[in-house]
Amino acid sequence: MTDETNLVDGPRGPKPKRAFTRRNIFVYGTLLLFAVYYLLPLWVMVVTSLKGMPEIRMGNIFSPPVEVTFQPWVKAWSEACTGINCDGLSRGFWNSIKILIPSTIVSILIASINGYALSKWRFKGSETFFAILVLGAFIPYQIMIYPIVILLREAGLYGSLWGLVLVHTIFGMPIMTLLFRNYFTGIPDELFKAARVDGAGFWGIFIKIMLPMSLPIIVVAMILQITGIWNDFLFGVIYTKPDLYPMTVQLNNIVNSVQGVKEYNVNMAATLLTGLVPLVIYFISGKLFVRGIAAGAVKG
Amino acid sequence: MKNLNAKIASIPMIFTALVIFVGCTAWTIYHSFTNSRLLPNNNWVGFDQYERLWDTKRWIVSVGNLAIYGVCSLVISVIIGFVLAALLDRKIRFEGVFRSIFLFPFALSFIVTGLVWQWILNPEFGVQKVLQSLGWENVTFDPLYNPDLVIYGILIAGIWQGSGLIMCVMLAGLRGIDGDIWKATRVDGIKTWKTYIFVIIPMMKPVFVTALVLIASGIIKVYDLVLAQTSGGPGIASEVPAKYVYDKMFNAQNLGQGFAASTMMLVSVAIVLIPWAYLQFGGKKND
Amino acid sequence: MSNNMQSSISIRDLKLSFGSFDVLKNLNLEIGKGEFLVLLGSSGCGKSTLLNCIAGLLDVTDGQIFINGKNVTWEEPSDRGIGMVFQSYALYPQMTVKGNLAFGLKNAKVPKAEIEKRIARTAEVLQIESLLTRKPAALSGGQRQRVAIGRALVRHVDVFLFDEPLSNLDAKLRADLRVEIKRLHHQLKNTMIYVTHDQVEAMTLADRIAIMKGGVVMQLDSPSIIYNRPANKYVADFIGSPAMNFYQGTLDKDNNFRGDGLSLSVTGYPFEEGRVAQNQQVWLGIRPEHIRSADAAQQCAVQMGAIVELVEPMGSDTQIWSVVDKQNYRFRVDGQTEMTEGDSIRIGFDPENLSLFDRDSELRL
Amino acid sequence: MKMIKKLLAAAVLTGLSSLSSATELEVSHWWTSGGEAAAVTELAKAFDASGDKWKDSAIAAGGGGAAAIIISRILGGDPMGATQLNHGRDAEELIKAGLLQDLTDVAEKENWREIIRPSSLLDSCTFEGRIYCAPVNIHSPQWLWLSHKAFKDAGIPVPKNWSEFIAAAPALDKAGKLPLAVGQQAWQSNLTFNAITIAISGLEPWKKVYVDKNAEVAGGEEFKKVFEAADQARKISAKGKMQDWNAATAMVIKGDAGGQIMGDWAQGEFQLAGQVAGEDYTCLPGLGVTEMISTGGDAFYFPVLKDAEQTAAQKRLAALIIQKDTQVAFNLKKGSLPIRGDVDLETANDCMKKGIKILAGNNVLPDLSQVISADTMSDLEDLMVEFWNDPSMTTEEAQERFVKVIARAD
Repeated sequence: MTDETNLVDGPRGPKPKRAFTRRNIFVYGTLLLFAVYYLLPLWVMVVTSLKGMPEIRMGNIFSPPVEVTFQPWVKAWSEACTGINCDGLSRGFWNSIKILIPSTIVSILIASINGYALSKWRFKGSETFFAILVLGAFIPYQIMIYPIVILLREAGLYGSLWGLVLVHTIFGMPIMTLLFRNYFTGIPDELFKAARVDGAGFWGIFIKIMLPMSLPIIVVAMILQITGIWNDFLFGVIYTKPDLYPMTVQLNNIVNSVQGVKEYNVNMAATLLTGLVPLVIYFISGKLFVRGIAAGAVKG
Repeated sequence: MKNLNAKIASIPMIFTALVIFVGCTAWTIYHSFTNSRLLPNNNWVGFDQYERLWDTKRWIVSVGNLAIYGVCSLVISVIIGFVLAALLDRKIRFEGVFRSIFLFPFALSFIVTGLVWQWILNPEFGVQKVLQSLGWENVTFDPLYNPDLVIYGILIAGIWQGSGLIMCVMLAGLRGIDGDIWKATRVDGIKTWKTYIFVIIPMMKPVFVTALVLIASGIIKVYDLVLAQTSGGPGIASEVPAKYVYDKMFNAQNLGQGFAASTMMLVSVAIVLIPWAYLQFGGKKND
Repeated sequence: MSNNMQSSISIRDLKLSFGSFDVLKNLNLEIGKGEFLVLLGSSGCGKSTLLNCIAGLLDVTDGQIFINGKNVTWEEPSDRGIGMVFQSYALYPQMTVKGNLAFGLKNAKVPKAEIEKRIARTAEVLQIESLLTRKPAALSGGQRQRVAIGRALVRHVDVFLFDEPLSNLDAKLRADLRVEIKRLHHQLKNTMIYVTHDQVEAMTLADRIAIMKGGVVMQLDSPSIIYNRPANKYVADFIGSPAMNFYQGTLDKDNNFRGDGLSLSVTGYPFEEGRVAQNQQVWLGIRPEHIRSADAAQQCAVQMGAIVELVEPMGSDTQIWSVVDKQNYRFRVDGQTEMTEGDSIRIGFDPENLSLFDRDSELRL
Repeated sequence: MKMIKKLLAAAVLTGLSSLSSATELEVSHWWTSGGEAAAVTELAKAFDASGDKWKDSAIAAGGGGAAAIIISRILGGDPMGATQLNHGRDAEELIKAGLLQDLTDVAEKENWREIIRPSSLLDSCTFEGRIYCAPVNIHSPQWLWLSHKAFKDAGIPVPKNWSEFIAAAPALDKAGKLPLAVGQQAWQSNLTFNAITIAISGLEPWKKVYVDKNAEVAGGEEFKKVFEAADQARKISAKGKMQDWNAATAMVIKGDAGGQIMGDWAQGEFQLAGQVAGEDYTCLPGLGVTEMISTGGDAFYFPVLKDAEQTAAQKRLAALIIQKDTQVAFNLKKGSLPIRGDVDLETANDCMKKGIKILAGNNVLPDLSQVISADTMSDLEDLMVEFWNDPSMTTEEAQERFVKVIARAD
C-alpha cells in the first residue's frame, strides 16, 4: 500500500517456460522412444506388405517401399494356398464373422441376464456360483479343453458353429457377468422396486427397464467380446473343423504352409488383414475401449 | 416358488460354474492319475504321470521358460506401464495420441503379434540385417535362433502386446490419487521422483497388485504367441507349459500326461492367486 | 527491501485464465501481518484458485504476488514460506503421523535434533502426542486434520493457507476444530488465509472476510461490516441465514420508498457518501432479525399488519413466514413463540437497519 | 458390392453342386507343400471324375500337429469323410473305440491282398483280421539328397555315401554352403537321427532298440557311435535357420546347401523345380550305406459316418486310391513309391527306380510309426529336437536320455 514503485519490481505474470527444459526433454523423449517401439512393428507390417519380394530381399525392412504393390494384399486375401484350397484369408474372414456375430450376441445376452439376476434377484447360493465363476476366469483353459471336447461330442455340437459359440459364451461369461453385475448394482434399487410395485416381473423388468438402461455397458461388453473372439486361436483350432476355421487359425496355416519360397510380403499382408478388425474397433471406440479393459481389469 | 424365474435364468451360469469350471477341472485332475492314452480311461496309476512329468526335460525347460518369461514380463511390464502412465499423467500435450499408440497392440491377437516380431527379429531380413548393413558387420541379433536368448525374443513381443494394458491400469490408479497429495508434496518441497517413490507408489499398492495378477494370469496361458513366433524352437528352447499340455494331449496321444501337466498349471495359478485373494480380501480389515 | 512491513501478503493485478475463461480478474489484495483473512464464496467463485496461486500451486497469467515483501510470483511453493492444509487432509497414508510431519523437513535437510524438537512442540500444541506412531488410516477425521495442520506448523512459516479444511468433517467436529483453529491463531499470531464456503466459519474466524464472485472480490471487510453494511446486493444476499428480504421499488428525492406494496420513508438510513440511485430504481433489503413483531413492533418507525403463513420452529428460535399485501416477510422470533398459521400480527422495522441498493449496479446506496 | 456378388455366386454354385447326385466327402491331410499339393490334386481329380466330390481340407501344421486335429475331430464326433493318418499305432485306439470304418469288404472285392506290395503295408492296416485303411503310397524317410550345384561350387565331387559326405563338409562350409540342411521342427530332427541310426548301426541294433525296446542296446557301443555320427551331422547343420522341411529342400535345390536327409517326398519338390535326378541332384537311399528303406507311408482311414450315401462314397474312394491309374498319377507327383508291384513306372526317375529296386529285393524294414507309440515318438522328437538345436548337449547326455525313453517305450 505504501510504496507502489517498490512492489512493481521483479517477476510478474506467468513463470517463463522454456520449451526445452530438462524435464520436457526427458518426458517427451521417453514417450517418443516408446512410441517408436510400439509403432515400429505396425510400420514394418505395412511397408513389408507393400513391397515385392525382390525388394524385400535386397532392402531394409524399415524402409518404405520403392515400388508400391498391392499384389501381396490381393494374394493374402484371395489367393494364398493351404493345401489345394487357394482362396486366401477371405474364407477365414467370413468364418470369423460367422463366429463373431452369434458368439457376441449370445454371450452378452446370457451375461446380462446373469448380471441382472445376481444384482437384483439374489437367491440362496447365487453369490457362491458367482464366486466360482469369477475364480473360473483364472483357471488355465488347458485344464478344461479336453472334457469340453467330450461334452460337446455328447451334445452333438462338436465341430459345429454353435459348439464354438457355446465355448466362447462359457469362457467369456466370468468377465461379462462381472461387468453387468457391477453395472446393474449401480442402478438404484428404488427403480427396480418401483417396477415391482407396478407389477412387472423378472423378465418384464429386464426387458423394459434394465436393458434399455444398459446401452453403455453393452457397448463396452461388445468391444471386449469382439476383440477377444476375433483374436481367439486356441478354441478355433480345437473346437471347429477347417471349414469353420477363424481367421487367426487360417493366418497361421497360410504362414506355415510354404510352397516354394516364403512370401513375407504376403504373410505380412495376411497378418495385417487379420489384425485389421480389432484395430478398427480399437481406433473407433477410443475411450470406450479403455473403459472396457479397465472394467475387465480383473479378468485375467 | 420364490425367484423361480431368476433361478431359471441363472441356469447357464450355474451350469458354467458347476459343470465346466468345477466339473471339468475335477474330471481332468482325476484323469491325471490314470494312464489314459488316446482315450480317457480309469486305470489308476497314482502319481506316475507326475513323476514322468517332472522327469521330462521338455517340461522342466517349459517351466523354466515360464518362470523367466513370467518374472521378466512382470517386472518390465510394471516398470514400463508405470513409467508411461506417470509420464502421461504429467499434463503433457498429445496425451490421447500417445495413449492410443501405447495401447493399440493390446487389440491384436498373439498370433499376429508373434508373426510380426518373428519377421522383425528374422536375422536374414530384420533388425540384424539392418544393423549389419549400417556398418556393424559383426553384430548378431538373432534372439529367435539362439536357444539362450529365444525366450527374451518372445518377451519383447509379449511386452509389446501387453504393457499398454498395464499402463492403462496404472494411469487409472494415478488419476485416482487425490490431487491434494501432489499439492502437499509441492508445499513440502519434495522432488517429483521422490514423491513417486515415497508417496505415490506406496499409495498405489492395490493397483500394483491388480496389475501383477493380471499379468500373472495371462502369462500362464501363453501359447499362441510361442506357437506363432517360434513353435517352441530352436529345439525345445522356447517351449512353455501350455504348449506341452496341448502337444501331449493331442499329438502324443497321451492324455494322462497332458492332464498331469495342466493340473500343475492350475497349481501354479493357485500359488499366485491365493496370496492375491488374501491381500485383496483379507487386507481390507486394515484399511 | 520493502518498507511495506505491515503487509504480509500483497497481490497485485492478479489474473488467471484457463484458455479464454478468466478465473481471476485483476485481483488486488493486501493482507496484514498476523491477519486472519477468510476467502468466502460459493463454489466456482475463484477462492480456492486464488489460494492455490498464493501457494504457488498454480501459475498465474498475469500480476504479482508478494509474501513478506518478497516477490514470489515465480517461486516454488516450498520456497514461499507457507504452510498449507487441505480439505482432504492429503496425509501420506504409508507414513506414520511422525513420518508425515518429518517428511518435508527431512527433505529440506533440517538437522535431526531440530526435527525432533519441532515435532514434539507441534504435537504438544495440537495435542496429538499420543498419535505420533499411528498411520493416518487409524485416525479419525478430526485427528487427521490436526495432523495436517501440524504438518503446516512444523514448517515454521509465517503464512498458513487453509483450503476448506473442515468441509469433510461432521457438524460437531467442525465446530470444535473451528474453535481450535481460532485458538491456534491467537497463540501463533501467524498470517492465515482460510478458504471456505461456510459463512459461519467465515464470520467466527475472520479478522476480515473477502467475499468473492466470478473471480472478483465483492467486498473485503470485517465480519460485522460485511454483515451490517453489505457493499452490494450479492453480498447482502449471500451473508446471513435466513437470507435478507428484498423488495423492489423506487426511491424519490425525499427518501420515500414506494413499491411491492410498501410505502415508507427511509429517513434515518445511513447513506453511503456520494452514492445516489441513478434512476431511482432500488432494491430494499431487510434482515429477518431486524423485523420486530408483536409488542416490539410498536416501537418501530415502520409498521404494518401481516398474516402468519408458516411457522418453522428451530429450537432456540422460530422462523416466521408472513405475508403483507402478497409480499413475503421472513423474520425470527423467540423459540417459545405461540404464533400459529393464520394469525394476524403486527410487524415493523427501523430504517437505519435497512439496506438499499441501486437496481442497475446493485451497489449499496 | 462386387464382393457380395461374388459371395452370392459362390452360394449358388455350392447349392447347385449339392443338388447333383455326387456325394461330397471331406478329406483331411497334411500335404501342404508345393509338390504334395500337386499330388493330392491328382487324387481329387480322380475322385471328382468318378462322379463324387472331393472336398479338400488341408491342415498345415506338420505331421504331428495335423494328426492332433484329425484325431480330436474323430473323437469329437464330427469326423471328416476320409483322412490321412500314419498307418500304424496312431489308429489302434480309434479302431478299438469303433470309430473307423471297416474296409474288409472293399479289400476283398478289389483283391488287395494280392495287389498290395509289400504285404506288410496291408498288415499294418489290419487289426484283428479286419482291414481299416487304404495305403496310398510308400514313403521311406532314409534318403540323403545332394545338390550337384553345391558340390560343383565347392569344387569337389558329389559324395556317394554318408562318410564321404561328412568328409566333404569342410569344403562346402568353406565355399559358403550349408553342408547339411535340417529343418528345425522336431519330427525332422528325429527323422534325420533315425536315418543316421540305420546307416551307422545297421539293421540288427536298430531292430533291437526300436522294435524290441531293448534299453541295453540303446545304451551300448553301437548307439554310442550313432550319437557321435549324429553329433557330426548336427555340427555341420548348425548354421541352418529354417523351420520347414521344404525350406531346407529349397536350399538344396538352389545349391545353397550340400544335402538334406529327408524322406522320398522331397523328390516332389525337386521335380516341381524342374530338376533332374542324376543331373541336378543325387539321392542316396539309406544314406548310401545300408540300402534299406522302411515301408512307412501314408494311408487313408475312413471314420465311421452315419450317412449310408457317404459310407458308400468312402468305399468308392478307398477302392479308387488303390487303383493303378491313381497310384501312378499320384506317386509320380509325390515322388513316393506306389503300393502295388504291378504298376508300370516307366516314367519314373532315377530315384524312384532306386526305391523300386530296393523294394523288389524286399530290403524293407518297418516304419518307425508302426513300431512305437505316438507317445514314445513324441518323447523321441522332444529329445532329438533338443539335441539338434542345443550344441551344449553332449552325446553322452543325449544317449542317457535316449535310453530312458526306450526303457519307458511301448
